[in-house]
Amino acid sequence: MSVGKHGMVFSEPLLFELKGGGKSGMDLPELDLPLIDAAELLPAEFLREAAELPELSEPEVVRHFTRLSQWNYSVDGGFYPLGSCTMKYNPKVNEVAASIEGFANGHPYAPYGCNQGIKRLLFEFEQDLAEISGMDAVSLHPAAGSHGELTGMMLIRAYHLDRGDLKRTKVLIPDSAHGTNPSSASVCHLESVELPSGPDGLIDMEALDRLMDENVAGIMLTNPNTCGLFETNIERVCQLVHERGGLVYLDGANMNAMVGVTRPGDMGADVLHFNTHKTFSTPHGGGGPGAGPIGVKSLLEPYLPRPVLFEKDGRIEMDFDRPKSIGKVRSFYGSTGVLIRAWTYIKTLGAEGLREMTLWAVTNANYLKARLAGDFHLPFDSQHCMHEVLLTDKFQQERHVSTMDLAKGLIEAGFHPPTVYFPLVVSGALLIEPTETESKETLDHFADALLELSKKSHEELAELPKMPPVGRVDEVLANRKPILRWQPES
Amino acid sequence: MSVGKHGMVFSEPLLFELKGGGKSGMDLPELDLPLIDAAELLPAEFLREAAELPELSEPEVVRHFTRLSQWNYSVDGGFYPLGSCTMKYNPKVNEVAASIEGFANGHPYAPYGCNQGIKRLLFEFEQDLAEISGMDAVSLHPAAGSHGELTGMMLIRAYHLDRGDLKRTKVLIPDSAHGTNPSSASVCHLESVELPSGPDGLIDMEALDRLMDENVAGIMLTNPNTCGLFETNIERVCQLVHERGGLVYLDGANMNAMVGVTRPGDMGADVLHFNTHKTFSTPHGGGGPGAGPIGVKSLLEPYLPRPVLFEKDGRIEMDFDRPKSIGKVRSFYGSTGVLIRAWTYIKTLGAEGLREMTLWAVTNANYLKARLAGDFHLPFDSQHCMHEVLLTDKFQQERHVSTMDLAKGLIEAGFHPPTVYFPLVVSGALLIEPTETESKETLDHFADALLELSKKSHEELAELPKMPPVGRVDEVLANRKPILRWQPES
Amino acid sequence: MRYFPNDPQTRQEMLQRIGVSRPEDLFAAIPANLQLTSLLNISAPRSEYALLKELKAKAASYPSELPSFLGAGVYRRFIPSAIAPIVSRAEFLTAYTPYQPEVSQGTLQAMFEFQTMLSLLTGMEVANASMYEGASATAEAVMMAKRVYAKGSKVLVSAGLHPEYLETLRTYLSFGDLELVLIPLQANGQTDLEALKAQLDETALCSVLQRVNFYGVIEDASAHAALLEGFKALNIEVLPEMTALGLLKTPGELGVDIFVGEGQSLGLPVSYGGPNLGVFACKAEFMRKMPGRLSGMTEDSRGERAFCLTLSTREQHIRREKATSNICSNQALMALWVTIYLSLLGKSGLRQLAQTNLTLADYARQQMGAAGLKLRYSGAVYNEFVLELPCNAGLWVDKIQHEGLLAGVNLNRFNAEDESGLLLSFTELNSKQEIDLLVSKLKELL
Amino acid sequence: MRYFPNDPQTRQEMLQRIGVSRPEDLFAAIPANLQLTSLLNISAPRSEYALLKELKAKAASYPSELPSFLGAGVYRRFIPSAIAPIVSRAEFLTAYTPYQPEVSQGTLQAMFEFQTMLSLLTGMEVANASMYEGASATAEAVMMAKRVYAKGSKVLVSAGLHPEYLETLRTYLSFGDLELVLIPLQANGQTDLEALKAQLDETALCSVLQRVNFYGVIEDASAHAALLEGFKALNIEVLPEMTALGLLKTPGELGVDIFVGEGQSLGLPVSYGGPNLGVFACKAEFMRKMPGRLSGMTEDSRGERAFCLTLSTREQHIRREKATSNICSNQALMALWVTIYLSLLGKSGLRQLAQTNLTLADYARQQMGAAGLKLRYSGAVYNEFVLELPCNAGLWVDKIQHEGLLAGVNLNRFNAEDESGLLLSFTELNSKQEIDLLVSKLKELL
Ligand SMILES: Cc1ncc(COP(=O)(O)O)c(C=O)c1O
Ligand SMILES: Cc1ncc(COP(=O)(O)O)c(C=O)c1O
Repeated sequence: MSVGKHGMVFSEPLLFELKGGGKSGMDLPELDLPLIDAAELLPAEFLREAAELPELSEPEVVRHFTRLSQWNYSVDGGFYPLGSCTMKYNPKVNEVAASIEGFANGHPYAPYGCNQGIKRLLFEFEQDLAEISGMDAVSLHPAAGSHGELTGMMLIRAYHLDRGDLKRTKVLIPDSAHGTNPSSASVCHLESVELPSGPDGLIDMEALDRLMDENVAGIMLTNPNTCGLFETNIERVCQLVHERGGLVYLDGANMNAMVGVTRPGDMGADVLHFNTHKTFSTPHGGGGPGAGPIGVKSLLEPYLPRPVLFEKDGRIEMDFDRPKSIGKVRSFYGSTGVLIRAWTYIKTLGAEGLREMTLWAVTNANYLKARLAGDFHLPFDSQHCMHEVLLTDKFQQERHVSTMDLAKGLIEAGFHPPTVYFPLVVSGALLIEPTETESKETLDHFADALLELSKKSHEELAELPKMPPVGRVDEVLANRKPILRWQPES
Repeated sequence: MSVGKHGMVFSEPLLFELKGGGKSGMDLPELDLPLIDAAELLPAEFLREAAELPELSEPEVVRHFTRLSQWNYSVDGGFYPLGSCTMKYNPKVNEVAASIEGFANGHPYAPYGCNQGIKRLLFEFEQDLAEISGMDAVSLHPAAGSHGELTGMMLIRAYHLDRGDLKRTKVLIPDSAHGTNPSSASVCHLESVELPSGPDGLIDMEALDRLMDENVAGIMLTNPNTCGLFETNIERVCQLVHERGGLVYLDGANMNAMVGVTRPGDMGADVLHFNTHKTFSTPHGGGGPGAGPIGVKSLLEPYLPRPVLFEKDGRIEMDFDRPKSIGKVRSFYGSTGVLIRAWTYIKTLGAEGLREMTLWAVTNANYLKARLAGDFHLPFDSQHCMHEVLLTDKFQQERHVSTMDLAKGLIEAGFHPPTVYFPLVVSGALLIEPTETESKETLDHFADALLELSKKSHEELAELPKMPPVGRVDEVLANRKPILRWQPES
Repeated sequence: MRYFPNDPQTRQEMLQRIGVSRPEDLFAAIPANLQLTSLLNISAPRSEYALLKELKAKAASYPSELPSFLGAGVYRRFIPSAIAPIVSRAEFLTAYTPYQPEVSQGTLQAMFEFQTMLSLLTGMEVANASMYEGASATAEAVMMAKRVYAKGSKVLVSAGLHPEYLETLRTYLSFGDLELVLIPLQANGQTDLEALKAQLDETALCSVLQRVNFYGVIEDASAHAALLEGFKALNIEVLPEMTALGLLKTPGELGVDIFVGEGQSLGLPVSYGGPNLGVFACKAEFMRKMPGRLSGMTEDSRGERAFCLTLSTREQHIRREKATSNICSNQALMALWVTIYLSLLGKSGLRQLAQTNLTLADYARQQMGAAGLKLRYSGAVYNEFVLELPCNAGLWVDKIQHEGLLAGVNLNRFNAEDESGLLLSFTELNSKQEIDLLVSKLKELL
Repeated sequence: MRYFPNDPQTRQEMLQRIGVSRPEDLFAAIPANLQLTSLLNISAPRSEYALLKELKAKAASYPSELPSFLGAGVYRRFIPSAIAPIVSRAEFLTAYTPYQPEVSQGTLQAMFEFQTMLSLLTGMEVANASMYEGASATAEAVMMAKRVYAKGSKVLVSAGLHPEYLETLRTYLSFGDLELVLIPLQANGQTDLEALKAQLDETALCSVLQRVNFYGVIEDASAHAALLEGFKALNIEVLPEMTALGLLKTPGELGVDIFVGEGQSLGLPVSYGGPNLGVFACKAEFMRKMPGRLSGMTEDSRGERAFCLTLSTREQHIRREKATSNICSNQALMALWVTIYLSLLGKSGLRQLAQTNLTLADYARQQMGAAGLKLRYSGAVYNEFVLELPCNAGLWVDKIQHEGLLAGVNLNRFNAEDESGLLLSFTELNSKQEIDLLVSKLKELL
């Protein structure tokens, strides 16, 4: 399974380089009226020349994108242990669910009753997420994890402001945090204060004690953190923050290590986000769409984005009358199509399956850890890892072999590389997240390949990958001379 | 577009070599009854040990077959000019059509009224095929072209037998015919008599005159024939056969050169088959399913397979009461799912589009002919070719380069080879059928590649292809020592 | 027209290169009187939107949402969502016969896996890559028997064979000189083996037995096999509802020579009866007499495992009139579908599925028996049986449809004299609840 | 559980290798009091069959078959069947952000093509690879304006902006110190440019104008642009119904600085409003201030053309708190969908589509006018307009739903004082016939 082979993949020009002219690949519905020329209805100065879109037939378009697709690595095609991203198998039934006609066509402003079914589904989904996380209320609005972070931080700010506590404009963020955390904080005008990790990769309680003051709105932490470690002091952290008037935001990107085993709400988190495209198996789509529902404790409930779903007389209604709400953070009510997939996943696994999911995600990660320990540097080894294992290139660097070399070598061996050079708290990070949907057989192939690569020289690895459609790509050139669109040759 | 590149394709073990055990990749619907052990209901001697099927999870199965698929060349992935096979683009809407719930679930024995919709569709499809071919009646039963041939030959035999003409046990078949023709004739106990082609690749009228006697049930001819030529004497052929008491079977595999331009029924054919998977764009599926509807003149109508559709009081009914019918040739009523696709195609193109289809299929073939003539031997050049062009390796053989070398070279260049070594009437045939859904751009790339290959030496070509997942495959070994299934290692 | 890539100007360039001015000129070889001078009498081009609307309207006549007990050769199965996305991958869907193995290893390995899977399921030594469907495959089996035992002339066929298979077989045989002899059923619904025995002699070419017969009764296949011992007649087993092999002894164990199945029962959509899938397997000794395609394991030029079509000398494109069958295009994609279905179902799943079918049919038999309804046959069943209605089956079925049930197949369809027989089928898509509803409707008849 | 590949025995082997006896032991770092001791209060595992049945039942509450005139920011489009099979190819669907360009050229080239396509459509110099959706993208545009013009503090927003976009913008701004000033509409439905003018000074950060505004009226964008000349305030154009660009002058031509669109209107399913697609484009000079991902053209080690993510130093994973946006996962698959949609539609198709929308809306306006119904605004429209009903819009819409029409959006939803406004939208999925039916229903009100 691991050995690369050559394949049926061909080069393909840009869409705009294909010869077109005078055709369309789409037949519009018949119009039972004479088509009016826009010039008859609209002032000439409103009108444009036709946009120079390609003019291609359906077969040309289908072949073009089919060929492009064949250059991609994917979960269905192979092992994709991208740490922090939970690249688990995306069940096919989820896709069927989201494309059911009444869901795909459902208009958010349709009259009373039309959307009862989808509202009921979303309400159930909120309830399940609340139960999974131990939170009191859930909002499905945010479009992705980072949007959830932003929304959550807005809630925290709204809470403080509502209480007249105007000076809390800082937020503590561990140095191991994902880039979205400080960035989301910035968007709602909170200043990030970096919280250094301790030598064990966990939150440094002394630093926290030192930094947590009356100007701090709260803390944004990730648990398990991005080193794959459970924050063992989590309760004390929350307690301390709470005592000093702050609130706790929990980045739920790593929920795949906790569902059915432990709950952030029980730890003391006040608000958290879920990444449905990680924990709940919705496909990553080459970068999205995701969904980033948030869960909150009741103290933050009044501030949730509007509208909020509630049940009344057996029907699910929308409450728009939320005077303390931060307002909307997007149009409509969330990435519904994504949420349908996630609902389907949760209902498929059920309580038992969700716990199994977590147990075996963590087992898979620890198995890889066991296979790779010794040959790879484990920067933090005070506990079993959670759903992902963090290695570094420290041992390999002695022979000038870097994480980058290993990553490109893995590509050659037929694997997607792990997340590299993140988290930033260690040098040359390799963050490996196998997920529960990979077999031992695959893990062994991967471990074998990585162990073999780790013995190669930098010179041998520098030439890799040779097999993919392109060789190593020059990212520096791309940055220096950005070409962001095709231009017609003049 | 033509240049091969390496790709995301990996080796993959056999399904049975994946490690399984104790799992299933499918959850059956919940049973609201206690499951009874078979041993309680059935005699022990009726029962088996469980079949040793693989025990895999859904992700493993999906990945396995996804990886396998990545080793295939396909129409959506590239140019597939397989002569006699009409590898045109298979529209996506056809797939949607066939999977509509009421069609996918429709049970052939459902009570009155349930299947009116599908019956109406099939009836309309019969009418359109009759119009396209100039025949009087159509049966949709046959499962593929060859099954249509067999059914058609049965009709011819039934016709003669019904008239008490018992001695007509031979059938004339041109030497250029597809193998299914003589083979289908054999299945219904007709002896094939080979009709030699004339030097122009067409039916030799003298030979026909000589061979067409009172022991001959009829002729099975292909028009345009497999050399890509229109049988210019077709009317005289039919007339002669008819005068001597025979009937004319027309192999409609090449309808893509005739639809909307000319009609076999007008030429004198008594029965013909269609290949929906050629002319009417239904996908080839790696070898099938196809559908092989047949059209007949009224003299053969009484013998058609049962039941026959007819309209009565605005409803479509089935006539089972057909005393002269040959009976059934299969269970149920045909490859319905395939026929729905073909109906959709015909209705999409409409009368205008169907004619366009033919005009541009023939134009594309002649364009390739124009590009390749001179560098390749054209065995028959008395007319424009129809929808496909026949070349041979005669010129290349002077340098010991064979059709096989060229085919494998084309693979390396990123194309599917044409049909090779068929028809048998020429040595080293290359039968190229571009179809109307290919662009000039693609045809030019292909012609360029073939012209370049034609200049290479045998030695250079013998090593090709290098790029695909496997090198040249040893077919001789496979035949000598047939291994037709995986065996558990003992 | 959205399917045609060449625009008018490009077309002109092409015509110019060819040396004609209009595409019509390319058809000069067609006598003028044969050239159409007007458009075909076919509707004008229609948009995708309009057509899908019409198609949905047409499909809507079928009441998909009703509980259904229709079977009789085509079975309602739970079809996992994971199959269609794989089968419809363009690399499988839009390829053709793997004549060029270097660019078809996906299809070829999947075919090989299908052959293996079917061998494992049936216990037969060799399975081919597919036939059209069960009925014509049964005819092919008989024709193959003739290749194996040239002297045989009498085709013994159980009356429990699906009537449409029987009719198809008759059609195929009607142009040759084999004689078809029908072996009746006993009162319990099993084939009368005594009657069969009486026909056995050296002219007997084969005996065709549908193991779970058309009326749902499981035949005594061991006794059947024992009877054939000592005769040259080939033992041909037919099995439309192949999930029964989740429980029943394999044809391989039972000494069957040629096995024919209908692969639709292994997870294909009902789809009005087609496209379906002929399953064909036999003893290894008959391998070279077999019809249909075969994928074989071999090596490539680098010495690695590879697959290719093999034993092609049996086939029409090589052997022409002497081929073992005329089949060319077959049911490759359906075979792939079934391979994925069985891969997902797996060893334990198949067993559970079969037991589920058995359980539901047994529950229905018990309930109907208890309610005082009459079963036509007493023999053991798998998931189908015949009810003897106290009224006209056709009228009742139509009535009950309007009350929200597709109650079963009216046997009058196959036998004009049979006015009261209703063939009921129970699969994993049924439930106790549905059966209770059916029984309550049936009770109204008493 | 069908998604978990390791069987119990394999799991034991793995645990053994790890050195624990039960998977629970791996969670020792979690304080005991935080470990759940019972299962979550979530339903038991359910079969695919049961769930799909339930999902279909839930979806059935939506009357998909009814003619619909609902728009207001999410538009019913004809979606060609060719899109879904490509977008759902596992290679696109189950990949993630193309961090490793060597194994992601498909996604990267498609992103680059999307950027180009949107540049061509909008006439803007640079388009990014996607934002979440139109409303938050509008907020991002304002925040970007602040990065461009640091001194600006007053955000001028037309009252014709979609109310949900406006509310979203207010949310985003409520934690900073930018001031939002709403510019009212004139009686004809266009933004009151005089009122805007009065607000223009050096504190004006930007002017946000929805070109085909929420009430369907086309704004005079040239006059708007002219007004901004001489001020540092950025010209931000918002356009939820992007097919209008099949006819209307491009924001590029009009001197717009930042363009925000809702890509749902370019062929995405309505899907209850999500996932949708934020389109974001700007002048090249602002490129490095832009939020969101960008695919750039470069070379590989063999000197061949290749693509990779670029200008990443703007992004959160590099720049953290100083990033131009916090966006990470985005709407890549939706962008791919739109790229395919626009590729199929093409130059002439887009124009025809837009004219079709225009024609239908105009027909409706004519018919309603002739019938004596009152339009709220007189300004030119594209495919939407507001009708002034002689009754309560909410009640009428509910009533008409039962008579078989989804008659439009009741504006009361956005403004408690508005009891009679009905926003109607006309797309290529409507027809004269449907409009005639609607008009006949409306006539009953007179
Ligand atoms: C730890 C962590 N937090 C937050 C995010 C952001 O989530 P999203 O990409 O859904 O915005 C990610 C995404 O990779 C992450 O890994
Ligand atoms: C000329 C000709 N006749 C008949 C056939 C047989 O058709 P089918 O494969 O549909 O059985 C073919 C198939 O390639 C063919 O090319």
